[in-house]
Amino acid sequence: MSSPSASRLSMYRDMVRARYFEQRVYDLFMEGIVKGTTHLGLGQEAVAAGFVAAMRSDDLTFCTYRGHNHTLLRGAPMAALLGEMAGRDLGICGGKGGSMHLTDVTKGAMGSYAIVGAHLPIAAGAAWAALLRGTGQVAVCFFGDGTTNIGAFHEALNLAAVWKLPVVFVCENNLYMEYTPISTVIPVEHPAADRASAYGLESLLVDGNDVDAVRTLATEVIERARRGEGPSLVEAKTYRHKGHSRADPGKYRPQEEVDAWLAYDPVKIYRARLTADGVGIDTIEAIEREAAAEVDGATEQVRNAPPPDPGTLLTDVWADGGSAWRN
Amino acid sequence: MSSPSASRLSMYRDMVRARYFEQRVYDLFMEGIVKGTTHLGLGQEAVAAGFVAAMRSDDLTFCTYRGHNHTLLRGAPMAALLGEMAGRDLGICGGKGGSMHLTDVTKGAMGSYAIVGAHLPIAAGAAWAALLRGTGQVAVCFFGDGTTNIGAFHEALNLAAVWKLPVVFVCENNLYMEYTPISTVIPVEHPAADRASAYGLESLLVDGNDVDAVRTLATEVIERARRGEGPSLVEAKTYRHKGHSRADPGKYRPQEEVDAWLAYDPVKIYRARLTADGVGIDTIEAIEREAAAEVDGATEQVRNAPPPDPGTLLTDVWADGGSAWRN
Amino acid sequence: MAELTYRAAVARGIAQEMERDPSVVFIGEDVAAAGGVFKTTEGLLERFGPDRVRDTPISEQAITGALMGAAMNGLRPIGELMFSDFLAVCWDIVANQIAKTRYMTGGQVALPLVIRTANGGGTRFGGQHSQSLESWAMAVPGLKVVAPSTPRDVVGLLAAAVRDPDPVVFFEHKKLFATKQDVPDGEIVDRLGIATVVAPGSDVTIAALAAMVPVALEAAGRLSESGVSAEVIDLRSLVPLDTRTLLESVTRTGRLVTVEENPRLCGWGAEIASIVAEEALWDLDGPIVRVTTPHIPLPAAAEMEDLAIPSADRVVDAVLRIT
Amino acid sequence: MAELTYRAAVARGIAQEMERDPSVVFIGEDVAAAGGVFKTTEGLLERFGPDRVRDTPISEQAITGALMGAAMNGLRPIGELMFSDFLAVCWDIVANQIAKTRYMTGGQVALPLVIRTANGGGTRFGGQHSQSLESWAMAVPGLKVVAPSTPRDVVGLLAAAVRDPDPVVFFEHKKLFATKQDVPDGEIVDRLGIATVVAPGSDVTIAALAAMVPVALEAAGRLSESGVSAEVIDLRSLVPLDTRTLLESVTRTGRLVTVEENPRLCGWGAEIASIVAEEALWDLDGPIVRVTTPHIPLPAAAEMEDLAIPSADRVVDAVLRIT
Ligand SMILES: Cc1ncc(C[n+]2csc(CCOP(=O)(O)OP(=O)(O)O)c2C)c(N)n1
Ligand SMILES: Cc1ncc(C[n+]2csc(CCOP(=O)(O)OP(=O)(O)O)c2C)c(N)n1
Ligand SMILES: [Mg+2]
Ligand SMILES: [Mg+2]
Repeated sequence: MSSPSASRLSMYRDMVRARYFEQRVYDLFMEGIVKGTTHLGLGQEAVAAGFVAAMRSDDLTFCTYRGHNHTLLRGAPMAALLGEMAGRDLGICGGKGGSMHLTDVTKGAMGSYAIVGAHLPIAAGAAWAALLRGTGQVAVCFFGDGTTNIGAFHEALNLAAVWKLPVVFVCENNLYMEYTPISTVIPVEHPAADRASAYGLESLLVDGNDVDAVRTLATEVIERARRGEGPSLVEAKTYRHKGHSRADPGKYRPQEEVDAWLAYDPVKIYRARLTADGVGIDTIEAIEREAAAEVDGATEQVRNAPPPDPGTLLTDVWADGGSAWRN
Repeated sequence: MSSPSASRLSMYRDMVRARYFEQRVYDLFMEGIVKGTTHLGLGQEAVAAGFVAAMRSDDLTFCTYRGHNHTLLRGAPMAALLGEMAGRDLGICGGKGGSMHLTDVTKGAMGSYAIVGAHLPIAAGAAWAALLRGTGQVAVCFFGDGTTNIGAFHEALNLAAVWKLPVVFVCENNLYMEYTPISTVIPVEHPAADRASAYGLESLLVDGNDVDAVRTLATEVIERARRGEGPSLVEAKTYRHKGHSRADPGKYRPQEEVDAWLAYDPVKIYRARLTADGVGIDTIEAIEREAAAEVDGATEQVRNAPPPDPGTLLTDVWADGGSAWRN
Repeated sequence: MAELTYRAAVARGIAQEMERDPSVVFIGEDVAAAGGVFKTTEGLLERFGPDRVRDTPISEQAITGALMGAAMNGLRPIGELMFSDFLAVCWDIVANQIAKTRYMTGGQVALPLVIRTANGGGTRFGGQHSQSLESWAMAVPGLKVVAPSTPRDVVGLLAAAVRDPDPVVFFEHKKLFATKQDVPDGEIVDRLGIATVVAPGSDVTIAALAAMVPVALEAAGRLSESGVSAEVIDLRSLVPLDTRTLLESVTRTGRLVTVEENPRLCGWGAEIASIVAEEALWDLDGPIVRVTTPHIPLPAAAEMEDLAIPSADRVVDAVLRIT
Repeated sequence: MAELTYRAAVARGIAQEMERDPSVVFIGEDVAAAGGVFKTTEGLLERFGPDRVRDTPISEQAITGALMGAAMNGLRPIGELMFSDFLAVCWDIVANQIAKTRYMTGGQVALPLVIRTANGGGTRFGGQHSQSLESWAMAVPGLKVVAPSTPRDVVGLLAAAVRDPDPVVFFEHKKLFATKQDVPDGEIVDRLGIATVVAPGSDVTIAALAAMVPVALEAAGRLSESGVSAEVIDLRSLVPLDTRTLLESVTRTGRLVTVEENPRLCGWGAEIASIVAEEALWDLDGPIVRVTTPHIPLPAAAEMEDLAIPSADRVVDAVLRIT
C-alpha cells in the first residue's frame, strides 16, 4: 500500500475535488447564491474517497444531508450538484431537492436523506433487492455518530444482520451531533463500534482521516458483503472543519481540539504521504489545478443558470409526470 | 433464600392468583364474556411476581397488552380488571381501555401498552421525573423478546443509560413474537442480555420461571437504581403456556418444546419447592382456595355488571372531563 | 365464479401478482410461516418460497424502509403492517421518505411498492388497534390511498396497487374480513381512482368507504322505505379521488352526506365537503352533513364502540335532517 | 413594553413558566448548551440549570416518551422537536400514546406536557424540513394544537399551553422567527381556543394561521384598495377551535376563504369549510375557497417554494373570484 498507484492518485484527486468544491459551496452560501442550508463535509473527505475507491460502479451509496462529497465522488456532475444547492434549473434534482437531497441514480448515488437515520433501513432494502436479484451489488450507507441513537439505526442493523444483507453501514464519527458533543448523549465510547456486537457483528474502527486505511477496510467489508457474508458496521473517526451547517462557526468546540484536527487534515496528510512515497509535486499540482478549474467551471455554469421553469412545480409527484390527485 | 418466609408465601399467592385469574379470563373469552382480545401470561407469572415482590408500593410499573399479571399483582382489584376485559361499567378504565390497556394509577400500575416498544421511553420518562423530584421511586418496565428489535427499545435504553435513570427494563423472553420464533429474526442468542453492552450495561440473564431467582435479581437491580446507580436491562427466560392471543392454539411451536416448558411450570415448581422447604400442604391449599374464591367472586361481579353508561362515550378526552374540540 | 371471503381475497390478489411478476415479493410480521394474524396470507410461503415471502422482526421502520430500498433497486415489494395503527411507528419512512422521494429527486426515483394494512374498528381491540387512518395517508402528497369494501375489489384493487408505479397504502378493513361474495375466476385488475355507484338514487348522495359502504347501503335501504332515494358511492380510493363521479352525483341530487369511520377532524369527508362547497355550491339544496366517529379515541367496550362508529341509524338521521 | 422578536419570545415564554412553576422542565436536541438551532432557547440553561434544561440524544421517540412519562409522574415538561417534520419519527408516541392515554385509562392519567416545534416553509430547506403539519395533529383526538403568529402570542399562548392540563403541540413558524413586535412587560397568559379578528371587514372572511396571517393581512390591504372589505381571522389554535368567532364572521360576511400553508388534502381549511357548509350554508353568498400549497412535497428552490406557498396575490385572486 505504500507505493504510489493510479488508484491512490485517484483518491487524492477525489479528496481535492471534494475539498475545493465544498470550499466553494461555503463561499457561495455566504454570497447568497447557494440558498437554504448546507452541511459541509470539509475534513471528512477521506471516508467518502476511501469507500468510493473500493466500490464497483453499480454499487449503491446512501448518504445524509452531509452528502455532497459522497455524491460528487460517485460521479455526479459538479455543476448539477452546485446547481441544486443554488436552486437552479440545471440542478441534479431540478431544484426540487436542495442541498440536503442530492441524488444521482445514474451513478448509484441513491439519495441524500435529511431525517436522521431514515436511510439505514432504505439502504438495507436496496441490498435485499440486490441479493434477491443476484446482481452482486453492495449498498454502502454513510451517517454520523449522532445517528447511532435513533431507532431506525437499530432496526436497520438488526434486519441487515439477520437477513445477511450485502450492506455496509459507515458511521462517520465527527464527535458532534449538531452542536452537542456525542460523548454527552451516549454511554459508550465508540457510538458504532461498541454497538456492533448487539447485531452479532465485528467491532470495526478505522482512522477516517487516513484514506489508505479507509480504502483497505472498505475493500474488505465490501467484498465480504459481495461474497454473501453479510453486513458490516464501520466506525470511521474524523472531524468536520466547519460548523454543523450554514454559517455556524462551531464555537461550541474547544480551540485546541479544532487546531489538532485541522493539523491532521486528511488532504494535507495524504499529500505529504504521496510526496514521501515519491509522487512528483507536478503530478500533485496538476491534480489540484484541474480540480480548481472544474470548480470554477461549475461555478460559472451555475451563476449563469436560470431558476427552474415554474411549470415544474407540479411535475414528478407521480410516475405519470404530474401531480393530479383527482380526475 | 431457601427457608420459607412470609414473602415467599406471598409470591406463591401472587402466582396462584395470576394463574387462576388468567385461566378464568381464557374461559370467559371462549364464552364471549371477555371481548376483543386477550394476551395471557400463563406460564410467565414468576417474572411479575418476583419483581413486584422486590418493589416499593410507590414504585411504578409499565407493561404490555400481556400485562394482566403485572397489573393484578401491583394490587389492582381483580373484578375491575376482569370488568375492563369484558367491557363492563366496573372496568378499571370504565370500559374504554379493554384488555390491552389495563391501568391502575393508584397502585402504580402506570398502564399496559399495546404498541410494541412504546412504553420503554415512557417508563424512562417516569424515572426521570422520580430522579428530578427526588421521590426515590423506581420504574420497572416489562416487555417481550420481540420488542428488542424495535427502535423505541434502543432509544429508551440509550437515554436511560446516559441519564442514569432509575428504571429497570425487564425482557420476558418467551421465545416467540406472535407466532414467529425470536431466533429467526435476531442475530444474537439473547435478545436483551446480548445487547446490554451497547448501552454500557451489564448483561443480566435470569431463569424467569424461578420466582426466587427473579426476586433476588430484581431486588438487586431495583435497589441499584434507587441508589442512583442507573438503569438495568434484565432478560428473564420463560414461556407462555397458551397461544399469543385470543384462541390461538400455538400450533407453530414444537410439541416437545411445549411439553418441556409445561413441565417446568413456575407455579408447579414453586409449590414443590415450598413443600420441600417445609411449608405445610394446608397452608398451600388455603392460598389456592382463597385465590379460587377471589376469581369466582370477581367473575360473579362481572357477570352481573352492566355495560358502561353510554354518556361516558364522550367523557375524559380532556382534563375538563369532556371531549369538546370547539366552543 | 366462486364464493370468496374478503380475507381470502387478499391472498388471492397477492398470489395473482406474484405469479405474474417475479419481481413482486412480500414481507411482514408473522405473514409467512403463520399466514398472517388475520389469516390473509395463508399459503403464500408454500407457493412462492422463503425468498419471496418472508417474516420480519418487529421493526416497522425496517420493514417500510426495506420496501422503499427494494423498490429503488428493481423489486415491486408488498409489505404488511399488521394494524394500520402501526403506521405511526414508521410514519417518517412512509410520509417523509416514500411519499416525497420521487418529487425531491426530480423524478429520478420510482417507488412501485404497496403497504397493506388492517384498518378500522368494530373488533373491541381498543384505541391503539382500531383506528381508521386512510385520511392520514390522504393528507400526504405522494401516497396513493386505497380502501376496498368487497372481496372482488380486494383482488382488483390490490392488483392495481401492485402494478401502480407509485407507492400505495392499501387499507384492508378488519370488520370486513369475514364477508363473502361471488368473485369471477381468472385475473382481476382494476384501475385506481374509479368510484362505484353501488346504489343509484336521486335525492341525496351518500359517499362512503370500506366498512362504511355496507352501513351506507343499509341506510339507503331504510331511507327508500321512507320515500327518500339515496345514491350510495363507494369511493374505493381516496388518492386518486374520483371527483367526477362524486360531483356528477351531487349536482344531480343536490345533497351530500359523507360517512367516515375516522374521528371527526380533517377526515376525507372534510376534503370532499370542501370540494363540493367550492365547486358545486349553487347546486346544493341542503347543508353538507358529515357522519363520523366523534373526535375521540375509540373505546374498547362493545356497546361504546358501536355507539362511536357511524351506524345506519345515524346516516338515516343525517339524511332526513337535510331532505 | 419592549420590542421582542418571535424568536426571543419563545425563550421568554418558557422562562416565564419555569420561573413560576418548578415542575416545568425543558429538553430537546441542542437546546441547552447551544440555545437551540434557531436560537429560541438561549439563556435558559444558564438561568435554570442542567437539571431543568437538558440536551438529549437524537432520539425523538425517547424525547416524547420521556415527556409523557414525566408528565405521568409529577412534572410539566416541555420538549422541543427541532423541526415539525420530525413528528413523523415519534408519531406513535404523540398520536397513539400521548393523545389517547387519558381517554383509554378512563381519565386516570393526566398529561400536562408541551411539544414545541419549528414548523413551516419559506426557508429553502426542502421537503423534509419545511412542512406545515398542524393538520396532522388536529386530526388526532386528544391533542391540542396551537400556532401563534406574533411574538406576543408566542408568550401568551405558550404560557397557556404549559398551564394546560392536556398535551399541546405548539407550532412555531420558522419564517416568523425574525419578526418583531412591541410586547408588554410582565406576565402574559392567554386562553387556548380564542381566535382573533386581526382586521375587521364585511365582504369576506379570511381565516389564516401562523405565517399565513401576515399574508392574509397583506391581501386584505390590497383588497381594500379594490373596494373589498375583508375580515381576517387569526385562528391561533386549531384545537380548541373558536368556531363561534368564525361562524359569526362568516354569517355576517357571507363568504369564506381559508389560507393554509399545508398541502391541499385534508387540511384544517377543509375542516372549517365542512363546518360552514353544514352549519351556515344558507348564509353563504359564494363558494368557499381554500387557498393552499398544492398537493405536492415542498420544493427547495427559492422561486419554486415561493410559488408553492400561498401568497397575498393568490389570496386576492381567490377573494375576487367570489366577490
Ligand atoms: C430525526 C431527526 N432528528 C433531528 C434532526 C436534526 N439534525 C440534523 S443533523 C443532526 C445531527 C446529526 O449528527 P450526526 O449523526 O453525528 O451527523 P453529522 O451531522 O455530524 O454528520 C441533527 C440533530 C434530523 N435531521 N432528523
Ligand atoms: C409496533 C408494533 N408492531 C407489531 C405489533 C403486533 N404485535 C403485538 S404483540 C407482538 C409480538 C410481541 O412479541 P414480544 O415482544 O416477544 O412479546 P410477547 O407477546 O411474546 O409477550 C406483535 C408483533 C404491535 N402491537 N406493535
Ligand atoms: Mg456527527
Ligand atoms: Mg415474546
